[in-house]
Amino acid sequence: MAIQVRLFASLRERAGWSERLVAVDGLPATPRSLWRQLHLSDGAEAGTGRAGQADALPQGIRVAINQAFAAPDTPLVDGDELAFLPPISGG
Amino acid sequence: MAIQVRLFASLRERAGWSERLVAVDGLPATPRSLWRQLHLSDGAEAGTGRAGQADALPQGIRVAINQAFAAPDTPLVDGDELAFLPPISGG
Amino acid sequence: MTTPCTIELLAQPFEPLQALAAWQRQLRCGCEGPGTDRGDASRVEQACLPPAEAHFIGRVRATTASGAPLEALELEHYPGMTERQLVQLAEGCLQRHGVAAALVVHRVGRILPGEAIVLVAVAADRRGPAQRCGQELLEALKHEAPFWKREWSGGVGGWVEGNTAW
Amino acid sequence: MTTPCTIELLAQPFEPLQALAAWQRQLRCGCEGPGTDRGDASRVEQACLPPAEAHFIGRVRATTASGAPLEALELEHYPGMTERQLVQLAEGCLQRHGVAAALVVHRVGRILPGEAIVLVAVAADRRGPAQRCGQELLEALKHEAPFWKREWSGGVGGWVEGNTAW
Repeated sequence: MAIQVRLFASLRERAGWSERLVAVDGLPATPRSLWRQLHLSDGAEAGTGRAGQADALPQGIRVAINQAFAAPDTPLVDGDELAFLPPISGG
Repeated sequence: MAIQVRLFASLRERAGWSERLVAVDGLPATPRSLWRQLHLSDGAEAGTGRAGQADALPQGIRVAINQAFAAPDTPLVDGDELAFLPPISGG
Repeated sequence: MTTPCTIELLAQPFEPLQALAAWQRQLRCGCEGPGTDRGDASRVEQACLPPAEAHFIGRVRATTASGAPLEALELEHYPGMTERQLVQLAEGCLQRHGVAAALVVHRVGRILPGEAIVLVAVAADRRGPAQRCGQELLEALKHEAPFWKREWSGGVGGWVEGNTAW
Repeated sequence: MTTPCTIELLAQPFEPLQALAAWQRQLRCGCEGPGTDRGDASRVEQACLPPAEAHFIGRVRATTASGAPLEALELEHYPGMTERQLVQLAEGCLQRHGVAAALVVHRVGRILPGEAIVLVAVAADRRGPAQRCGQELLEALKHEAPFWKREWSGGVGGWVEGNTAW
């Protein structure tokens, strides 16, 4: 199945891309598994030094599926738009 | 000594006057004693039926001396402007 | 420099957004130093408005407290003391919350349903103090500034004792 | 009838008092019934504005969080989700507080010091719900609507993580 992945703000800049169509083979795919698969922790300052935590979804990062907040372990389905959101600072 | 007494809103209407220069003989004069002297409880619905309370300054009434809130037992001096204020309803 | 507290008692209807615009112009004026560059003036003025502004507008309801159609509200005050109290309440509130400026506009006399009766505005460096000071100042003037409301309905006037709950 | 929640994301500077005036016109329009008497129209419109209105305006500071001079703020958002979230937050807030109408105007893109970045307005039957709903909605959008601020200072941009304290 194919998932449209979007990154914003500091996450987008760190990864060097903002939007990507990702093909997923193994099931079940979740935001957490895609974060690992895409190595989105690479370049992050925190957590990279500790074994086993290098690819964990960091605490401050929130997930949206089809433009609504969702839990990191929500099963994804084909065609979903998945976004990883760094800490919000509006208003 | 002479005290300028002012009444507002429902108090003014009940008494039938808004401003009066009152000569005070006995000392010490206070807002409480002037309230009695001027029979300002006359016509009030509450408290009039009970002996000894007929001339007491009712709870909701506030006192201003020279346009600043003051306690009902503040000694008055010649030339003071004394006002009795019914419950406030602004804004 | 502008005074941090602006108090206005008005016997005529006023438009709250126009009063706010005039107040903002006044706040901006206080910031213009002699060294202001001509070409950059509008930007300097803009930057001088504090980062947080909280407003409240109160308007006269169409009905009395008991639900009858309201013809008009009559607002009595104590000329001199009312202004003095409003200044004291505003200055105390500003100091307690560390706020930059406050505006209070209050109607007196006869006021029709839908007309604005009170406007409170506070400008501050942060949103919390602006909002808290605005609320506190509104409650303070409702309970501590000598104003008395009379509701006119069916040709009969009745004094309002006390305020509606927050 | 007008929608109770009005949400606007703007890529250009806006004047908060003009936005409030437009919103008030919209609120008044919702009240004009077909039976409105021509001669009495202006008074009917006036009476239709709710008795209590609370506003908040936030403007861009002249300095960064660390105190350096700010050149500009850059505001990124998630087109589609941000609007959707703002509508949900506003509608939830309106229902919880039993409030008549709400307006949220929020800038996106590049914003200069002194420019308005956010406007929240609430119209209600009473002052308490208007003020409480306005505060709650402002906090909600600061923490629950996908916006990200980047401060530009000395030609360098730094992402702001989290909000200032209330």
